[in-house]
Amino acid sequence: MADERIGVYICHCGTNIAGTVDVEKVAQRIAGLPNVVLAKDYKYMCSEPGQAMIKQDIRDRKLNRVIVASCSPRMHEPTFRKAAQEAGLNPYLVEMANIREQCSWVHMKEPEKATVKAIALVAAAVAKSVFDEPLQMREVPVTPAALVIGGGIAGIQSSLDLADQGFKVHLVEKTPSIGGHMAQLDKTFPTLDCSACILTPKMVDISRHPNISLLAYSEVKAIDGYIGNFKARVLKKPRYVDESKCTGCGLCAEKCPVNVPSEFDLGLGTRKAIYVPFPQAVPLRYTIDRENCLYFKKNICRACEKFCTSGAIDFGQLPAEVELEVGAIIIATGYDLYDAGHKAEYGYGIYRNVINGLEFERLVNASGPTSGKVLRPSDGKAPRSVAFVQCVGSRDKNANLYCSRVCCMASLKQAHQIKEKFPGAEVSIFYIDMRCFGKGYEEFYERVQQEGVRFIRGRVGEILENPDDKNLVLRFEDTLLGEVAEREFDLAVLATGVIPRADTSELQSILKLSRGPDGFFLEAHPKLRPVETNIDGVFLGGAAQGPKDIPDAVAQAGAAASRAAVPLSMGKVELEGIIASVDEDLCSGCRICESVCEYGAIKMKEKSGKQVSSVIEVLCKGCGVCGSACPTKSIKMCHFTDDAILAQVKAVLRD
Amino acid sequence: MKDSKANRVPSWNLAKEVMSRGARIYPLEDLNTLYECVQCGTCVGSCPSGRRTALRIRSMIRGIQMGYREEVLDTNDLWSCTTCYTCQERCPRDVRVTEIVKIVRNIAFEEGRAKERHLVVANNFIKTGHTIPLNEEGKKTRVKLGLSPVPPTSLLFPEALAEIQEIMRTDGFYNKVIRDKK
Amino acid sequence: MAVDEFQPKILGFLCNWCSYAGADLAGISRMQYPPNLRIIRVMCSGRIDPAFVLEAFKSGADGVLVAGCHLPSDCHYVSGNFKTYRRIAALRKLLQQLGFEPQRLRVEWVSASEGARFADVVKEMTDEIKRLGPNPLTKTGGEFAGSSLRELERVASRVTSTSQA
Amino acid sequence: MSKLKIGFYWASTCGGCEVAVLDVNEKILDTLKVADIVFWPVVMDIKYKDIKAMGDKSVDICFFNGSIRNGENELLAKLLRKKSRILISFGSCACGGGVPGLANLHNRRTVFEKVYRESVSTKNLPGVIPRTCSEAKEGELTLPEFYDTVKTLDQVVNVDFYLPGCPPPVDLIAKVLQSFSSGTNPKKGSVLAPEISLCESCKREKGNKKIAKVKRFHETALDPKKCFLDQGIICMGPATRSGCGEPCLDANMPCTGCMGPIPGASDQGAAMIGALSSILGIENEKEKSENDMDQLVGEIKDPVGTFYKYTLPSSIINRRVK
Amino acid sequence: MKKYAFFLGCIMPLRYPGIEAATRLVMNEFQIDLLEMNGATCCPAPGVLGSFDLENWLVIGARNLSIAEQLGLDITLTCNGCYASLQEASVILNDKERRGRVNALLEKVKRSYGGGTQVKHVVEVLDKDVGSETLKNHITRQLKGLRVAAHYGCHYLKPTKIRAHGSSERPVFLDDLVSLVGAESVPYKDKNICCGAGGGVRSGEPLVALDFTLEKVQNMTAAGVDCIVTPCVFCHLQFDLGQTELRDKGRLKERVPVLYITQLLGLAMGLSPEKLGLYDNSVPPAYLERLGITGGNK
Repeated sequence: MADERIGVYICHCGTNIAGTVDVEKVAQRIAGLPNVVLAKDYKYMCSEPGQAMIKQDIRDRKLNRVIVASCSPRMHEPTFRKAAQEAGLNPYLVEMANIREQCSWVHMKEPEKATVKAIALVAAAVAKSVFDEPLQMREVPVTPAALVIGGGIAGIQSSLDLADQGFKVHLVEKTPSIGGHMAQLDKTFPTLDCSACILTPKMVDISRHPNISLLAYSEVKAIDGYIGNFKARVLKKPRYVDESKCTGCGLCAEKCPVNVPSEFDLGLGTRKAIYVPFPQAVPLRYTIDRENCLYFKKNICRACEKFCTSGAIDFGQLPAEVELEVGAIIIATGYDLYDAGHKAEYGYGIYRNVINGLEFERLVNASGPTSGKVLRPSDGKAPRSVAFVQCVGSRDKNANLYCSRVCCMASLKQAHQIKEKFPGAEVSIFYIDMRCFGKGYEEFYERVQQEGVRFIRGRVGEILENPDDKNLVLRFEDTLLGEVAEREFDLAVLATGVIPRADTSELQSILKLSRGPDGFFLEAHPKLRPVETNIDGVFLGGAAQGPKDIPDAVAQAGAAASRAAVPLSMGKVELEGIIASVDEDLCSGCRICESVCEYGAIKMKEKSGKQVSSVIEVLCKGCGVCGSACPTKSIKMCHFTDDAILAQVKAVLRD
Repeated sequence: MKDSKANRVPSWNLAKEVMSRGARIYPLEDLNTLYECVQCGTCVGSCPSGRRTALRIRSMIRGIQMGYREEVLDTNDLWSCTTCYTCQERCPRDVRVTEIVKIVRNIAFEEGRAKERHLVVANNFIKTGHTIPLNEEGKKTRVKLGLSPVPPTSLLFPEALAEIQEIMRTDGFYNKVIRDKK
Repeated sequence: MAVDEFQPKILGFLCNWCSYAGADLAGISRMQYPPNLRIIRVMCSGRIDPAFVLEAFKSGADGVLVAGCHLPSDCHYVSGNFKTYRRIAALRKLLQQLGFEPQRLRVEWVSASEGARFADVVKEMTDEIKRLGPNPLTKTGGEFAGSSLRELERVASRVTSTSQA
Repeated sequence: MSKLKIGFYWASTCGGCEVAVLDVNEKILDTLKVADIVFWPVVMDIKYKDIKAMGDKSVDICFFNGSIRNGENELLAKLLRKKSRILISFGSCACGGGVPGLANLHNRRTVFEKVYRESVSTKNLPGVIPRTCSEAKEGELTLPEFYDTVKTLDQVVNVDFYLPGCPPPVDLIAKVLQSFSSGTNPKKGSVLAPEISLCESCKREKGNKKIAKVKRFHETALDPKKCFLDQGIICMGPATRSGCGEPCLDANMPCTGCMGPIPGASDQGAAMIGALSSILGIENEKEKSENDMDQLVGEIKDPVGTFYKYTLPSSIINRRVK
Repeated sequence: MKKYAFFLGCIMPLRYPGIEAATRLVMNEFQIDLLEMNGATCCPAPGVLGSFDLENWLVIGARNLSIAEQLGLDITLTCNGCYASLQEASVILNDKERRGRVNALLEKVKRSYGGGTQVKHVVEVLDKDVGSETLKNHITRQLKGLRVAAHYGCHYLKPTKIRAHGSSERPVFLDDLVSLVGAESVPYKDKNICCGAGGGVRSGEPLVALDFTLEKVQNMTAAGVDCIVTPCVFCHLQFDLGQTELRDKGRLKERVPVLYITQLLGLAMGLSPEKLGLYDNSVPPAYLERLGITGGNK
């Protein structure tokens, strides 16, 4: 291997690296290593002149290996690989040494030690590069269809955006209807347009769009494959109503004798055992709730079946599995509401007049259980005084440290609605900070101030209930005055935070996604790749990525659709060249690799009279688990070979 | 206040003092939450003492953050906290409020800022191993209820009393109390 | 003493998706930790061959850290981390039999969002290895302390002479 | 062409290798047609001075068996290297350290303590242990130095060929003798055994590898047709060179690894640990806690004795370090 | 038979021996052996002595723990304050470095504390070791019609980070115990608020402490209760003596009698009020008449 010609490039990264690591010394030391033709340091390797220098050297100095010591390969490996490729060098002959994130930035107070470490890291990259071999990317075709999981506003937006571009979209929604949380809201801040009025046309568009196939009341159970070629298994839960026959007339529900609390109305109103969640549901098809249906419980009734004129009731319906083939996936599963019951000091779930913000939305909504009259749950009276308690479950280390972003504006909007309906009512918002950062938000805050809503800077300590009239006593400090106070209110609305959906971890393990410390799905890069995930071909739309209000959710969903459209419209994608390969002469056919491969990428085959393993290249994801399990070492993990890693181990520990 | 408030310069000295003293007992990472206080007022809103006294625990935390030593140490409010932990339990930043109160009191005590009434308790403890004395009436009641007249504590075992006195001489507590007594 | 303080060399094998990203995050967040860890990136912790770990100790590593995605379901490659755990468990047993303190080989799960945890792990492990002292292989060159032939013979002759006396 | 001159030497080992030579039976007569045995301490008397007197490279092939345990072993290894044209590392002990190599889990002191003082059958009241040098009426008496660490032959001298096995398989010995006498010398440094693993020559039925639990012999009835690993029995076959003729497998016993590592996986134990731990408890593995896995792995008793039975001195970490 | 080292503290043996007698009697009924911790001292009081010098507080606490360690027993006790001190000290002393520092001092008096001694409140012993089934079986006198104000006190529950007895906001164990003896636990305003005694406030700011007490008693009286039940000897003192002090100052007319939980339990188990020391409280046990109890069969 004497003909390796290695060029090493040490990046200053401005002062990010050079401020701590003595880059010149690193270059000097590395220049003395065998096979190293040149070692240079430069201000910004990733800059145009930096890249040009590398390209020039590859050509002029006949380099066949390039080492860039700079930031994390997770940041700029693609950049330098591309540069090398442009100069005619196989991109897999570029190695990076991470001397920024894993050296200069974490040892800022120990420059000498950081320099020694940097030398070791670069030397290890040099040692490994000798064993690097040129690899080829594999090109695979893309199925021009997308799977969108979740039918809230984000999922709806993503689906429409992709479908309008001509791609087939499968929209899977867990509940009987699409619409999500937005369908439950009354008016939306800061414009006060009616949530249903702006949402329902989009829902109808979904149902009518020729490119969209809607799978409501369905759940994604498994996803296999890779970008361009995913296979999803979706379970269609039985509605016990034939969707093709149901006309949505509602006669069945009218005749159904069973009343149960309505999920859509958060238990404030009721629905029947055969139901649509809300009148504008899409698809407008009824669903029998097996738990509460008298037929399923006691084998009696069947009223719906008797009265259904189209014969749509089918008690014998079974769950059905659908397999979908798609090229990209958008996750738009949304959020759950924090359970305010955890903050026992506020008495939610115990005091009837303590409600959460979403419950308020149902109370104030004309189609809600009180027909839009905001009445206290305890006695149905109009409240004369209402308190909004902010940051319940948000900005709280004992619940969720993050700010839920929507609650300040939601409470402002709700306070405004109280003032609108009961101008004489005393309305107070108890807050830590009012966060009104969106377009038109601060202006809305000002408007609500003018309407006479009282703003009290102090997080509420506790709420007590007066046992006689069920009025609520709030204990708080007006921190701006330093005064302790107790004040009585008729109704308290808790601005409960937004949390990841309860089933997030299920979807996480189905797709192998990462989650942030807040529990929401993690984007590939917080700034530059906000809708991508670490899985190629899987994108995030809406609040599945973090708390968002409607404009942000729609924007994120649109962005996700636009990113997903890239591979879909290319028609093909390139897959990593880093895969396993088998030396069939050495392989003894012991079948251990076959057992450990999670992707079924290793199959046994016959080769000159013996059984040997072979790698199915498109299925191989390049993890290398087989390589370290292979007792004969006949599996070579390309780019991460035993020889390469052992060379790295020895080099990195040398001094 | 020695200086006019307008001229005060904030410093982290007091916060650091509280940290370093407290860390001998409590984990430092717990106490570090002091820096995270956002002055939301949950503590004061929850404080049963603040409803009847001038104690504003939030202001005290702020005072420590700003390094206003006199204001924090020399206030009667410092001794109005019943250490009921309600503020600490509800604090959204997990600030170890009650523990910090105790540490600040330790500093005040060392500097002779404790109340005379408190020193009575400390003296009782040093002299008997108990915070309150045993009187004849108590002995009688004990006997009546079938208990030994003197409980088997340091009151019954002088060597036990000698032990804790030895400990308190060594660890300096004795001196703190006696000096304050003067 | 502080000047001569033993500075262990710790080799870290980190999986690309969780732990390496976690280490990057520690850097991005400028969390400071001891410079004793040197990192080798692999795509999955399941790539780590027992021979790599043994070779690391032979090459003078005072400790080896293997870090991957959290059990049970964070692994980017479904279950590589389970293989890792079992391999490391077996290796620890082997190393113990070979006279190494098992704490020198450590497996930790660090997710992409756990920069602080990564820094803590490095700090903690560096402290632990400092307590344990250098890799016994490099310290003794593979010989047991005090087993030199001459000494052994001296002991033997002493025993002989006293028993004869 | 003159007859080949061959020799056999027995260093630190049990002697089985030499018996294996005799097991070649009547074929040895064929050998003797083309070769003269110039020394073979186990069957013919020879003194150091006789060997020293031989000319350099005067011996055509020297079969050296046994590990290097003491000063005499090393002295003879060096001497024979000088006198021989071809030096063959013969048998597991010479090649990988062999069973005596497991003494590297101890040191000289503990070995001596055990052998000369602690073992129940030892009667040594004064506690005398051997010394390299002691005074006697007759003058100074010397013994070779007993090393702290067992070494392989190639750790003290250059070796031309390796013939592993405990003992080396008769067929291979015969083949070697034949090939050297016919003058078709294999490539220098090579192992005179097939370049494949035992699994490849093993006739047992191999399933998809999933071991629920490591079992020991008494815990299960062994199916003579099925792969041992598939039955939960640790078999070193996957990481062991083939060529032995599978006498153990035929006797329904798993391979313990005497043929040593296969090319590409030079650390036999590491290769086997990697393989075994990968498939141990792989079924429903995601339901297992760290504790469960610790327990599963805990069932592997004595990892060094199991995975490095014949190769500890030649492995990456070649002895106990503390 | 379960055994505990019985930590007496100050208030119980010196001011309320009735609680000591009741606790010993009740535990005896349940065959729980209480062994003496000879030479124990004040815990020391977490709010007073802890406020003066936490390090001294810790080492004296460690000394008390070491006495139980010598007996080879876990500790039980009756006062939330003692519980706060010893339980917290045992948690702090699980840390090797802190334990080392404390042991360096204890060495002077030839003592040491190894760590690991458990500190259990009598409430936990009743809950975990005895259990509600056994409790029920021992009830011979249902206290029907007795209206009880349950007062939990602070330091058995809080801080919840080291005292994992569930939510500190809405605890139920005491109400459960009250129902178990056939009495009624009456809800009242600000049920979970401190009695006012803790943190050295009773000794340092007695008027502030009494102000707490007055408010609580008024809330209890407004709910119409016959008695107060508490699991803490210090709260017991504050309510019992505090009400008398309030009356003497002319701030309170009607006083509500106070029972410690083992006294309530003892009463329901048929023990005589005299033996339980109910007449030795400052506030006379008026409820006995209502219940028609004059003596006991045990």
